[in-house]
Amino acid sequence: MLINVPETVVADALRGMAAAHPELTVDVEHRVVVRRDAPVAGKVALVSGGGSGHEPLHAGFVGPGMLSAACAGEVFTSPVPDQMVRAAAAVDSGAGVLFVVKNYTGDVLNFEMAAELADEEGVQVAQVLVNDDVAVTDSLFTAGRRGTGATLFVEKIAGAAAEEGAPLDRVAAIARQVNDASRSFGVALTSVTTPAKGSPTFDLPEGELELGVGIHGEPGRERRPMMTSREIADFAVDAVLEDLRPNGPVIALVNGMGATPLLELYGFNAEVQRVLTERGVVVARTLVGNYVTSLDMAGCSVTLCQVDEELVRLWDAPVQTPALRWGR
Amino acid sequence: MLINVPETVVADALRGMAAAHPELTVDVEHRVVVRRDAPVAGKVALVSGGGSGHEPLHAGFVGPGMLSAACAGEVFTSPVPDQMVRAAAAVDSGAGVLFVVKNYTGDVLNFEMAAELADEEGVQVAQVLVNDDVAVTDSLFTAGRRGTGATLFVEKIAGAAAEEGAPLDRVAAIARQVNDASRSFGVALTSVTTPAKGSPTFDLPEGELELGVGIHGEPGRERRPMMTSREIADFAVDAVLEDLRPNGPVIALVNGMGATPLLELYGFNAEVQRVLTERGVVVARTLVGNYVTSLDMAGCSVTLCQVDEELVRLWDAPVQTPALRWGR
Amino acid sequence: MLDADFFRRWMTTTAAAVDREAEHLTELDSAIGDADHGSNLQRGFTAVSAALEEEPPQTPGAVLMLAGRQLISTVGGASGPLYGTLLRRTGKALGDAATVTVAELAQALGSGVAAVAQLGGAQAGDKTMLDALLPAAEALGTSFEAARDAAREGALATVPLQARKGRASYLGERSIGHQDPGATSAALLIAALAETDGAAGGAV
Amino acid sequence: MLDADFFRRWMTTTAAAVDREAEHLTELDSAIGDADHGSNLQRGFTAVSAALEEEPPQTPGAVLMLAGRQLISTVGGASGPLYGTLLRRTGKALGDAATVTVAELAQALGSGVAAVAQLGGAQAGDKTMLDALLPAAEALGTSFEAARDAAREGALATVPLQARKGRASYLGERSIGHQDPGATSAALLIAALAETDGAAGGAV
Ligand SMILES: Nc1ncnc2c1ncn2[C@@H]1O[C@H](COP(=O)(O)OP(=O)(O)O)[C@@H](O)[C@H]1O
Ligand SMILES: Nc1ncnc2c1ncn2[C@@H]1O[C@H](COP(=O)(O)OP(=O)(O)O)[C@@H](O)[C@H]1O
Ligand SMILES: [Mg+2]
Ligand SMILES: [Mg+2]
Ligand SMILES: [Mg+2]
Ligand SMILES: [Mg+2]
Repeated sequence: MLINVPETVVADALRGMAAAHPELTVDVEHRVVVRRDAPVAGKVALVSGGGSGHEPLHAGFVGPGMLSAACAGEVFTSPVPDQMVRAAAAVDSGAGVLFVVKNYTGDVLNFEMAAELADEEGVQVAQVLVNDDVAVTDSLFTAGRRGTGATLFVEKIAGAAAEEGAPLDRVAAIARQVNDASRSFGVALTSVTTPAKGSPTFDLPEGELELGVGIHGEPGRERRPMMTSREIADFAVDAVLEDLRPNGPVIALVNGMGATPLLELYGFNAEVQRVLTERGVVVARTLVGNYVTSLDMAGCSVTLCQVDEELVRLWDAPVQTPALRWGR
Repeated sequence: MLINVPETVVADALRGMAAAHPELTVDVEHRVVVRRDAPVAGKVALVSGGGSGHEPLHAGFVGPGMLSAACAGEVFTSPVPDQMVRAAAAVDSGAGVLFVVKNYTGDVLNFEMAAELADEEGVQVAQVLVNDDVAVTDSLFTAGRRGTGATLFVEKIAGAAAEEGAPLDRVAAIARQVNDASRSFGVALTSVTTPAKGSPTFDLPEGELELGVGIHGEPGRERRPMMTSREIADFAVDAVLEDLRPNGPVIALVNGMGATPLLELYGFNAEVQRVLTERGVVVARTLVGNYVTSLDMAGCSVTLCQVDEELVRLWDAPVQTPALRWGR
Repeated sequence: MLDADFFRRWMTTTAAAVDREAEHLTELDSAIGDADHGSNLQRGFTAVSAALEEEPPQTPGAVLMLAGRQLISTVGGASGPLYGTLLRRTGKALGDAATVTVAELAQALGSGVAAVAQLGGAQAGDKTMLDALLPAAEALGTSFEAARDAAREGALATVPLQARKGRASYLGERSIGHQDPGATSAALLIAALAETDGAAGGAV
Repeated sequence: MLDADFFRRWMTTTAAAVDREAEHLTELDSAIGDADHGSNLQRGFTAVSAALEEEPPQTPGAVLMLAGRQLISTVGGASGPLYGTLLRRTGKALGDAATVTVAELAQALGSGVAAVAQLGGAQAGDKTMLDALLPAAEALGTSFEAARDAAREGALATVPLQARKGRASYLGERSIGHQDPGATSAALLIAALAETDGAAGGAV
């Protein structure tokens, strides 16, 4: 592992981000990354955050057109309410703050506490819960679907709406619409190793894969002998489509888990596009890359978001962040 | 590995690129990726290419402000002259073509043959050889320094000059200036596994690292027990500085080899910046990410390029490619 | 009667136990979670010890309130808010008395545990920290030792359960056969309480 | 006398040998290179066989020129241009005669090998394919078997050498103790020549 000691991994990374991105304000002590020009007068602010280890999510998505601030927790551990309150205070222009929360018990509880505290401090807060992972089936008997790839869609599209000046309730509504229209499925080819533990979280024998894996090394739904890229694409896309049943075009995120070479990921995208064509699904936009990762895990996930013209327009709107940049 | 069969890895990836990037023309059969609007009237074209497995290099750098076309070879194998000639023909507007060639015997020989053939077809060709890797020491008794991270600098900066309308000899001169002012040093924490071989190219026991490694799984200069991020930064930056001896500001590329988590890479950047500050080197710009990779190898490299105001201006100039985008 | 010092020692004893058992807790969390429970609590209770040393609160309630606030501010994850709430609400229920009886503590702990159930929405048998905390709060009406044993048994009894809350619930049936990390750390917390009492000469 | 058919069989025999030895060649290249030499030559000679079958050239020179062009167009890497040049320049030296003598081939091969040395800038002892090709071209003046043995010995003799050209040179002293993959494949090429001759009844 390319680290000093496990204890300083997050702070070290934030120092490195600060050096690489003068367009961001990085509060290393409190682990909050804020776009430099915040608060932007009259603009609704988006704040997200979560455990570290999923980079570029979330700090890599801070900037015009996307997040106003991100809070970095310890590796795979939700940040604490103090961070979120601090971030909200830093970015609120009076137009209110949307918390984008991935549906994990820790994130939900900490953001919930933060929302109460921020509210007490006079910040108007709305929340959107991202829960797109169809690998978590029986949501009545679980903590519910995890938030994974759809987080990027929510942050980008709601971020664009906020940048255009939409009010808080509208930004929150769009964020919820995007989440409701999105589903993901992930696959691991290797386990993940966290700095603190130093050895693989689950052990996955060479030549097997874990279907429906989470992004924290939570083991998946099922283990199988290695499948081809084609077979994995069939399985993952069908798992998503079965639940999403889109009746219009989609935006596709073909995401690497961190250690999957881009060469393989693009090859996987070819297979994803093939299945989608076979199933009659029209793809309006495609994004391929390592965006919602799990440290050094090899694997991939597919996220689809059903979109209308308005959502495509907001997706195409300019964005200027470390990890996602286009337009203008 | 997330693949179908080793034989189709490159073609599959190109199909996936084509689907994700409508702004590029991807010739899957001949493995040439061209910016859609090529040839651009009056503009010098930049053509590069090399073995696959280093993505986003080179195809991810095709677009306005950078490469006009890229040729993808088999994994870790230089492309063949036919591809380069085809690429040159597709992008030449009459203003000539610059071949950006990484200094490996295979790349050099194949581009040399292509240059002769293109010349016979009436295309004016210049070449720049990128050879920045200080890990290859005694260049009289070796194939000479390898081309690694500086390739990105050369392609970006010379690409910007070409976009501004500089003539071929000027673009080539700038490319050579950038290469001459750049040095790199790379470190591997794990070996790389190619699809064809299916097992690690070299074996590196857990808890050891390979200093001065290449990007094709060529073993490095020296093997050592695991070092901290801080120690690696000291070693790599000093190796570069010893050779470069800059007397002005530098642009820094802190590059991941493919499987190094961005969290760790940013942390490593913090250490790189610390050493540079300690050594009195001013950093004008920093880029952190997985740009010149070696499939699933964990590790990192540091490339420094000494710059003047003109080079910084060209670095900052707009670029619109899949992997590098800013400005405008 | 239990004074502020007793509560401070309970917290530092817990911190020591967590340090000792951190790797084991992470190991358990690695099997059915995300391999951070040990380091989470270690970070939290280190902060608790430091805060209590810096400005020692003068009442039992204040000790637990401060400890709970530290956990919320430093742990994160699921266990931060849950343990933080447990201690804060227990502390709150103790009011600002300078000393409290074991019975008062048992009652207060009961309301702390209820707050955890409310916040996390889990019930007995969901394979969470509640499976150690609920029986412990109940048994504390009898004695510290009974509470300690009840917590330990509650933790052990999570092994055959299928998780219905927290990260382990994603595993469905594959969560069966593993001991819940949060229930295990809850048993450490209660064992530290009994140990603190034992060190003080027993059943104060 | 050696006719076009002999040269076609030389090429297909080489293709079969490369198929058989591909993994071994890649293994050697993995130790001091980038683990692709086997698949590189496999891809190349498969294309050579296919091209020769599709439109069989009618003279020895044309067979080698076509084979060389195929290698250049399909292999890439260092070995593609080098082997491609070897065959093209050997073929060119044979001119458009319908049949050639062994002595003519030996002479032509000599100029092909010289072209390789010129293109790659390597010399004897640099631990490259030249270390098999140079002695083989020389020994072909004597017999096919002598050439085969000389190539094999040349390949084996690369083991103690330190590489000064190609990818293995990056390793410096660490390249010592490994057999050069290109010299090994060159020995296969020359062995295939001797085998083709043997199958045709020997010393045609
Ligand atoms: N909803 C809940 N109610 C009560 N306890 C819970 C709940 N969710 C999780 N837990 C407890 O938290 C423990 C995990 O804590 P920890 O690993 O620190 O957090 P995280 O799951 O966020 O990584 C579980 O073992 C379980 O005992
Ligand atoms: N300059 C050179 N001259 C002659 N032969 C060379 C030279 N460079 C490399 N070779 C030969 O090429 C072989 C490697 O071929 P291959 O693995 O296919 O190409 P690459 O090194 O590009 O991966 C080496 O083993 C060596 O014999
Ligand atoms: Mg966690
Ligand atoms: Mg190669
Ligand atoms: Mg956990
Ligand atoms: Mg090779």
